[in-house]
Amino acid sequence: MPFLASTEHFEGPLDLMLHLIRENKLDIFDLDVSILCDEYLAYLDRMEELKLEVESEYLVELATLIEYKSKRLLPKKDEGIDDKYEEDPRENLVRRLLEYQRFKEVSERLYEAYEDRLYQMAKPMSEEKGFEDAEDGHYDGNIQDLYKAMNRVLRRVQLQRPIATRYTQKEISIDDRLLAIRAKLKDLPDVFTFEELIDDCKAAEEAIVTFLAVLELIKDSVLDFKVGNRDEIYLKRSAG
Amino acid sequence: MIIEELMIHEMDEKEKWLFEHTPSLVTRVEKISDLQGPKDAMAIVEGLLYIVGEDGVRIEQIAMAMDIEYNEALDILKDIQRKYAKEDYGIELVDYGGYYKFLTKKEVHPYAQRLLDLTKTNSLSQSALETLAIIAYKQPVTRIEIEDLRGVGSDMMLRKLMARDRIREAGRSEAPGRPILYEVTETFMDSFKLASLSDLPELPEHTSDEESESLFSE
Amino acid sequence: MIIEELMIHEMDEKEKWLFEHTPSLVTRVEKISDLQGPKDAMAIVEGLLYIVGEDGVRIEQIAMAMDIEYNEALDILKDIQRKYAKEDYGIELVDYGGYYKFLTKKEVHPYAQRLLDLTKTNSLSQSALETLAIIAYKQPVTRIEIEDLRGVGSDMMLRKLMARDRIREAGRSEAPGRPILYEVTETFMDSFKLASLSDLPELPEHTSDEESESLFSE
Repeated sequence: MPFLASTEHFEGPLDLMLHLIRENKLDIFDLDVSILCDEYLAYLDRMEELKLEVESEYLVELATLIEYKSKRLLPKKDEGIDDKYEEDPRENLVRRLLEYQRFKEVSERLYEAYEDRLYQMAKPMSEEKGFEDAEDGHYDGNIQDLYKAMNRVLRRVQLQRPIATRYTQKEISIDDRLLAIRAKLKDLPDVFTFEELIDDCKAAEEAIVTFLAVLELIKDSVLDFKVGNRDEIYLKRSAG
Repeated sequence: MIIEELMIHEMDEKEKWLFEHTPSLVTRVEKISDLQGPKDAMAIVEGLLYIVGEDGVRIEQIAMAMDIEYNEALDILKDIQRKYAKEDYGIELVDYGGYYKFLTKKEVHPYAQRLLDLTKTNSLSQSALETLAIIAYKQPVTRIEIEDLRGVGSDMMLRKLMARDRIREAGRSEAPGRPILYEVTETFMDSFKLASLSDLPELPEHTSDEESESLFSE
Repeated sequence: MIIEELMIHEMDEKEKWLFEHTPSLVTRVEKISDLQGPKDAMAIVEGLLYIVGEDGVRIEQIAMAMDIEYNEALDILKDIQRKYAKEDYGIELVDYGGYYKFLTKKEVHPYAQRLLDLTKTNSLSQSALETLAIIAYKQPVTRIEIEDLRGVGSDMMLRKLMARDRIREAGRSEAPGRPILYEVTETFMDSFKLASLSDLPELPEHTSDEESESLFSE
């Protein structure tokens, strides 16, 4: 069983308890608080051993768990009238766990919509002409407005970058380059230089992709190579 | 075409109220002479939707700007929604949080990412998500109620969500100390693709036990 | 998509080095296979045009984003132009100085004016907001840096924001000419309900965006 000794993985003590309940296959509707309490304590102990910080919330809930556990160990007083008015502590814990779990579960579903929404984009609101800023003290804004404004700026900067440098980002796959080179081979002499191969490359990255494609062709014995005195690379179509 | 602008300015409070609640009565004649039929109105609303972009627009605002009734505006918006739903359009008209807005369809995103050279989009932490879910389902709700449910302090998180316009204050509770109540905003609904809170997925029930049922049905 | 993985294993040290120092290759191949080729290129270009709004986009940029030839991109743009020229659309695609952009048609303008009057809830203009956003995200910052980002002179705007106590001078930069640095004020923080600048939402990342990278990645 992987022992995740960090509370960072959990959203809080209730989350940790739910995890322990799952790990130990406890029945949440008939919860064995005793086991849960021991496991919870063991977990926090382990964290302490590893000198990890345990947030105070976890300790607060530990106290509650220990209280539940000790109450359960006490002999039940049948005639206790007070008990009628006091909520069963276990019931209370289970209720909290279940309630928390509902929101945890629904959060996951909400996140799907949230992610979906991230894929939908829109233009910023059109610039208003002749718009006068309000006087001091009347502005009611929030940082969402700032965020949107900054995004607008960045988007514009991005769009106005020179085309030439943008073209270096053109995506070329080695596959594509391989195909192109194979097609080009027919038009090249038997022996040619690497430079001849990259004369149509607009950017260094394309040349690198070409180089990788050539490596691939050499590996597949489509090409032979030889390095000249001035480090020029000669390529030759293989006989076989 | 200018007439109704003059009218708005010259109305007193009572007329203004009347105007706002029955906008069609005041300027119906104007409207008919301006627009040459529903096709035109649709084109104009389309243009308005383009202008507002990501900010979106409410049905009432369209009705006011066009001098038509609420229901007419709604019909036009629904028509536009149907038109752009067809797959040969790259954008669609959505209604999130009461604001109608054009958004690109999902398929456009990878290309937009390349165009704008974007690598990462904003993600949301699990704790922010949980806090938002609790507020959305239980609103208006106090900080104490949220913290009880989550089992952790939520002060910082609430402030962060407020600053990001995902939640806002909604008055004060009658409980002792009159704690502040919180509710979600239109921005929240937008970021979760909700037209209204009734669009929230149903909270899962743990019905195998009557315990939980009785608890959650209050 | 698998090729480069195989290659990594079969490459010798030098090739590996070369490969590892051009990291873009790995993601590059991935990305292309991710896109299934524009199913409906026109719809996707439409979406891209919508996103860029009035800023517009060049044919080359469309070609790059769609991974198609210049002429193909041009054909698609011309098709879209014809489509939206029809009178039942409220927007049209124009080509101003090499930038293709959707603009609302003339008939929409009077309604747009009214709508903007109605929706004018924010009392700060977009240029003021943008300037404040740049300063808030990058402070301390010089006027030149702000103007580089916004693409327009910002002298007047800075003076205006100073007069309103939204920004203030914060010493001088070490750069040649020792230009004045600007930062936001407490009044600014108040009016945006910001507890601290670290509360500002993280910006989406732009890859290989040298300018903004150097500006925002420290």
